[in-house]
Amino acid sequence: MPATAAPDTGLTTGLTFPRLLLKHAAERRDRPALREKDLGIWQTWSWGQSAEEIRALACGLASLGLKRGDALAIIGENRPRLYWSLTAAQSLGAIPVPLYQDAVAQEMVFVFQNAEITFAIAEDQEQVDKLLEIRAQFPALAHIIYDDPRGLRGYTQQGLISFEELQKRGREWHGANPDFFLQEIDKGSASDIAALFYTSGTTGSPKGVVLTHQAMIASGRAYSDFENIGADEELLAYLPMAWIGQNLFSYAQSMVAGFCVSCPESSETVMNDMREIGPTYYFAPPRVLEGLLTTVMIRMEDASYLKRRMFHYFMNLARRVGSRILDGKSVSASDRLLYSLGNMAVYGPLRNALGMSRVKVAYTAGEAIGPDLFVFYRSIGINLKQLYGQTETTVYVCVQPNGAVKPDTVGPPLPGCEIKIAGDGEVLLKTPGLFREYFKNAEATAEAIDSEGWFRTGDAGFFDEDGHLKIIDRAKDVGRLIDGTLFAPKYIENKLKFFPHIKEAVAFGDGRDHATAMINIDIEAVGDWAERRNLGYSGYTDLAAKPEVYELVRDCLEKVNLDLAHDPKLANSQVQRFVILHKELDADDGELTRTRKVRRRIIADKYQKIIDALYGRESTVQIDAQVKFEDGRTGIIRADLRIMDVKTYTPEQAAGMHRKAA
Amino acid sequence: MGPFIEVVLGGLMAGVLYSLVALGFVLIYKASGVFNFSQGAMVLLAALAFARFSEVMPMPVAFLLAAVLMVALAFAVEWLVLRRLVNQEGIILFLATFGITYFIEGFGPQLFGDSIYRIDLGMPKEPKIILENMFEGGLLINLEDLIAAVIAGLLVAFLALFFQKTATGRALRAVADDHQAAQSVGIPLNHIWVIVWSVSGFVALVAGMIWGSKLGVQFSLVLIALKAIPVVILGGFTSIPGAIVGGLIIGVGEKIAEVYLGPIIGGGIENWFAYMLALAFLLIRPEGLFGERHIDRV
Amino acid sequence: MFYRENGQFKTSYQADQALLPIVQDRVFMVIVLLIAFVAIPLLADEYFFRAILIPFLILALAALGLNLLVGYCGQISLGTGGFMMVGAYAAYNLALRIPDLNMLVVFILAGLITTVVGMLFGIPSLRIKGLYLAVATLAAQFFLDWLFSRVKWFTHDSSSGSVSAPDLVVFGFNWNAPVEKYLFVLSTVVLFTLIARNLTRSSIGRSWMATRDMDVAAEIIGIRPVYAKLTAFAVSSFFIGVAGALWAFVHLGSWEPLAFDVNRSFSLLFMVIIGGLGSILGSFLGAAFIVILPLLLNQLPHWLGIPVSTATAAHFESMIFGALIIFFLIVEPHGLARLWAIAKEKLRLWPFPH
Amino acid sequence: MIATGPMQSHTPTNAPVERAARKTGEVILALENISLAFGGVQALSNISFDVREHEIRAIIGPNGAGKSSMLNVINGVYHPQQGTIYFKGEKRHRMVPHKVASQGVARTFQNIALFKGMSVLDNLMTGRTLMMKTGILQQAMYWGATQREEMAHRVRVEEIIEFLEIQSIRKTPVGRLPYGLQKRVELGRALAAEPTLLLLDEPMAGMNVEEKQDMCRFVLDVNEEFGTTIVLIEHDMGVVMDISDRVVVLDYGRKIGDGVPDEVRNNQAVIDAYLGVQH
Repeated sequence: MPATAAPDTGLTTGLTFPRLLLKHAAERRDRPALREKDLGIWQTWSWGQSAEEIRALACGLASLGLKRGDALAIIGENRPRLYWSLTAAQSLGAIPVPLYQDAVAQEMVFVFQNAEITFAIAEDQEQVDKLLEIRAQFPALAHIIYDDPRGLRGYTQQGLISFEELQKRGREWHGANPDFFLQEIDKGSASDIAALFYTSGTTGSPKGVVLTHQAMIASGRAYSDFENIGADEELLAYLPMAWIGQNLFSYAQSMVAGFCVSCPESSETVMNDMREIGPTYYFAPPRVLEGLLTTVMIRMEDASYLKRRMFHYFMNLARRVGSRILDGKSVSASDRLLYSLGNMAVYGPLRNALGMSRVKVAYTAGEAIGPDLFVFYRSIGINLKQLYGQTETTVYVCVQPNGAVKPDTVGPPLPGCEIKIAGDGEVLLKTPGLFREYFKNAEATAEAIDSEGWFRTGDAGFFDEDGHLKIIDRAKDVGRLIDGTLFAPKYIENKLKFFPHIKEAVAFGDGRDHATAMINIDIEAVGDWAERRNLGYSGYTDLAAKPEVYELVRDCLEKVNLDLAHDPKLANSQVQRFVILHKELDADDGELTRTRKVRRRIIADKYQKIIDALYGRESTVQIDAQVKFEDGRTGIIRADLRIMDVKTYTPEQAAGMHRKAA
Repeated sequence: MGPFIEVVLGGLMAGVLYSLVALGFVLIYKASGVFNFSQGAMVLLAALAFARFSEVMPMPVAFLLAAVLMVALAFAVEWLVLRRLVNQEGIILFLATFGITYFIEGFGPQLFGDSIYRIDLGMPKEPKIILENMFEGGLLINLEDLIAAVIAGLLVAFLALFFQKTATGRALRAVADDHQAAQSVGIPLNHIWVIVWSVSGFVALVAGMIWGSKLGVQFSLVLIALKAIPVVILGGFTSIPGAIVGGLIIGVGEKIAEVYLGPIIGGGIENWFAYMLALAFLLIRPEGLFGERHIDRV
Repeated sequence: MFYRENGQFKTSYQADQALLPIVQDRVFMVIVLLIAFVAIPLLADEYFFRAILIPFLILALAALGLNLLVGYCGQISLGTGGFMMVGAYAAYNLALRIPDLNMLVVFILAGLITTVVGMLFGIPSLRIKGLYLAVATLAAQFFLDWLFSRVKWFTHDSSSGSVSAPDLVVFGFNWNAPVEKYLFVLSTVVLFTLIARNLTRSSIGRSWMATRDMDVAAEIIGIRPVYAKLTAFAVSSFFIGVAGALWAFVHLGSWEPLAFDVNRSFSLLFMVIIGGLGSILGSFLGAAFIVILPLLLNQLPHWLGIPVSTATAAHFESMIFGALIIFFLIVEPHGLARLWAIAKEKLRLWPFPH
Repeated sequence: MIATGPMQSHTPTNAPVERAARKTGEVILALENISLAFGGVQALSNISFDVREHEIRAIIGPNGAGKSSMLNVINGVYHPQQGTIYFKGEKRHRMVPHKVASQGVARTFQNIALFKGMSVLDNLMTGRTLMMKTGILQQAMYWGATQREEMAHRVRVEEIIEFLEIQSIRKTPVGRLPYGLQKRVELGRALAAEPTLLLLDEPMAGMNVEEKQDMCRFVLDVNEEFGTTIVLIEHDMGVVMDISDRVVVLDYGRKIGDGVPDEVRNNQAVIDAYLGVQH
């Protein structure tokens, strides 16, 4: 993949966040920079006011002794004061370290030790209590600054100071040293550390990702340029600022583009605040989008019959033509007319209820998103797109361009980002947003960035025919069939799990000549389905063995196969045989992790007999399985499990089907 | 002294009739918490029915038929109005009885005609002089009024007994004290309502006959309700003795004022005097003469 | 359905507590005002002004006044007709006895005189509550009925008992034509509606509502019951007095006390209840309902082509009116305004049911 | 969306302020030999106790012991036939409730007495009626003085809304709120009056454990943040012993115990009358 010309990365101009602040304070002094719903209304700070507040804060911190290179922890919800703290620390050349507000003290001790944090800015009593607990183990934490004084009246600990008091001292300091603030900003360089983001690795201690001003600004600028984001956007910051996704959009990009960021009143009022603000620029991980959709559907259930009919009629129409209209593709005049009718009756009100009436661009990322979910938002006219990136790349990797959005890819690389696929399928990339290193962890840094400067994402993927990157699995989980075809079990399993009737799926195929799957049905969804068909059943095992249910699941698998057939690289890993397991995979039986991730190896051992049958010729397999009952006793279930063949498709067939469907 | 006693006696006799109408209010209010503004319209309907029936059939039959009509009305009210407004606030029920009033005011005349009809109960019309030996010139008494007063008095006494002594009467009182409690001991509220509206309709019939024979059956009978309201206020909404005593006080007070105060300030004061009298009482005793006092609880 | 509230966020309390905080509502209100001030004067005919619009507006004003008392402060009044009468006769006597007094001043003074009378009859409310109070106000009604028909001074010794209002000359202009009268009344009503809205969203309105909802608790948090109740009587009477003066001067022209009898009181109470207690909009909806319904019922046999005698028509009108009142109370005891509020809520939540 | 829990329910892990160490000041309210009867029923007989500035004073006792009557006497709803009340050092004469309110006494009620037809915000705003000065004509005009006054008080009310963590319901009509939140709103209405003495009549009655914990936290925070003196009636003995400085025990209208929680806990008369009776 050839890299397009890298945009201005900031290195040449020496742009830092404090300098951007000064620029905005000069250019759009009275335009809003930050809002927070507080005391019932949206309290607003202009860029000019923000700059003043930040200066007072920076000077205050300096008066306490915060110096270039010191680390300052920031912990709390999205609050203007915490955003100012980022810039204030950066102005002094100190390193802000945003932390997750829901982490417990014990988890954070390592971070404090690793980054040698001596200053902390906390939102409220809850966070202060945690910091005091941390200080018991890490006494170097000398200064704790708190925003909300409630409950802290009686705290007499050393080094505890309120935000107001700190700013007051800062203003005095500024009065005494009027040039100090600007001089400090002048000392900064684009290659300085802008912030440290700690990623919780699945194993071992968290790693501090060092992001420079240059990297963060480059990423912010890349998105602004790509989406034509200017100073007039509205954004609601409702995810943790310690998470790069939120920080990039609500801090870095706001600083680059100069738009206003709003902070919700409390975590319970986010939906309401979202409706009020009506952001034009929006970011949500799939689980949030899924939650919203579920709420929509549940609320619709209670509507009158006619309303539900109307809703479903227009939602079907939207599914058919909505995305096409959004992408500017051709749609018949009558459909267009109907869609505009639906827009008035359903889509418009729905967008309003979701707070997305004004959304120009909405992003989702972080995990695979179900195509139905994704298409739902697009079909009602919300320009939802996927992007791809990591903390280490400041999310500066791939994003779907307007008009060419596909539910199962993450889009082509952003201008300036260079991607190559390693031999084993791993995605490697170079990007202006790349981190400098893991803080004080050269070993890990060397593992992540190879000698030629390629960053190893750990994800496996490939480019489709349109040059869009498709992420299929973690690289270490990807296997190969005997013929060498890529076999990405998680990719197949996710596709299966997007069907409401399938709760869990385990795909096999590494080192085999074809792929097979073991399915858990969703007892509620399928039970509901069965009841509506007057299909009696006594329990999970009974229902799972019904021929009708097998048919139902086979339909799902065939759809997945058709999908796989579209990709020449994956076409051979279509599932050829499957079994519906007689019991639900259970964390109590060690088959799943506590976070409901499939433990592939244990399952493979435990159900060896079934797997053998999947790769054999028989259409049934008899099994004895030990199960734990709810009361703790164990028992043996003996059952004949049916194994069913699934239709597979050639790429040509798939293409043909695709045309017909379109 | 004699003229004054005449005035008082006249007032007392008028007062008994007020009491009779007021009784209708109290019965319904006690048992269903409804301030029944349509009591006057019920008097009109009953009187109209009796007057027109008695033109074509013997009087006892006409009386019976009219009574049946009032019971039918009670059923209709219960079925169409009360049971659909259970648990609503008093003001809403009060207004609903306005609806009933308007309905009856259209329905009665439409069914029975809207001229003035006579009711002749065969009562002597001529005045009579009594107690000649006690007062100089004796006391001039209207016999018709006296008979009417006696009938009304008997009815009041009968109702009082009914409420004190019979099971149904006790049930009615239970409902008045606490709707939920009454329901929980198994008294069907709907039946109670029908009974109480029927009794009230019966009272209206008697009142309508008496007033009708005095004044003729005509639309203005409806206004009797407005006369009875201050009586109820004075006596307390929930008190049968209150209705009786209140009626007598108002009757006497009104007569005295009419005779002695009226000429001074221009006459025609009977329309408001009763109200002012009731209001004056209220300011002293906000819950009426016999009403239950309530303590503000917080 | 038509509401798109995204982006309508408030950065100040002024905006948050504006009369109509939602843009779509503001647009709707502008349309309504345009229709009232521009379209109707251009389109409506004389009958429409005289028989429907002017009575509707004046009665809506009186109902609004009554609603402040009954709906907001919880004090029932059956003396509204009497208070309108005070306004009417006060205006008559002021205009008659002080010839060059500006008509606007006449109306305002008439309102103030009614205020004094209303407060006087409101004094019992400090002692008595609910239906008992209703009866006290009924006393006012009957007393005032008597006062204005028997005391000749008020009617300037008019032999027939009927009096006539002078021409409506304001700012040197004789508001004589129906459309002019309409505009005069409309402007007055709009102004008073605004005043009512302002009062009900200020501390006085909250004091009224607190007294209505839980009088003991209201007093314990520091609301003086005397002040709350008497101001409610005062403001309500002022509105009603002005409405009475308008009813006499603009709508009737010449009148006798019968025009303001107890039936007027009752019908105003209906307007308030059917329209919706504690709702400014409800006063208008209730007034429209009570004004238009008899006209419709009157016309109904004619439209249906059924020949009926006047008496029968009157009887049926009464029956249908009574039945409709009951029907409305059963269907929506909180009045038309509640139906409106529900509809609005539904539109805001559309397509969701809740 | 209606929130039933607080935004962040957490207990300070190392709260440095110990309850016992709370500083209480001069006597702010003293009741001497109070007797109150309704008709022939003696509700309170010869009761004396005092409340010190900044303390949390609990009144406990079985049902019908006269606890609520006691509050009603303090409030001016009931007027005792005998006895004297001193408030802030001055002997109080027969006084109507709104007068008492104007001296800085606010309260909540055993059975929620919110204004059902109004929103949470408006309910809280009524708490500030005493401090609102604009006249009726100004209010009719609204714009200008009245608006400025409304805005100024709105800020204070919003601070209480934030304090009680009820932001998400500020515009909801109180009638639609669940019981526990209504209780909280009622506390808010009392706080809006910025009282020096706050009377709480069973603030935790009918609540689940979690709601009780929240309410306890609010009561303690009010006491600590605003320095408000609190008189509290409560049935939950655990709560009373935890949060109050001193406890008065009533039984059948008589005072049978008075002292710090530990004294009361060990008082035989109290144990017999109250703790022996399980509710």
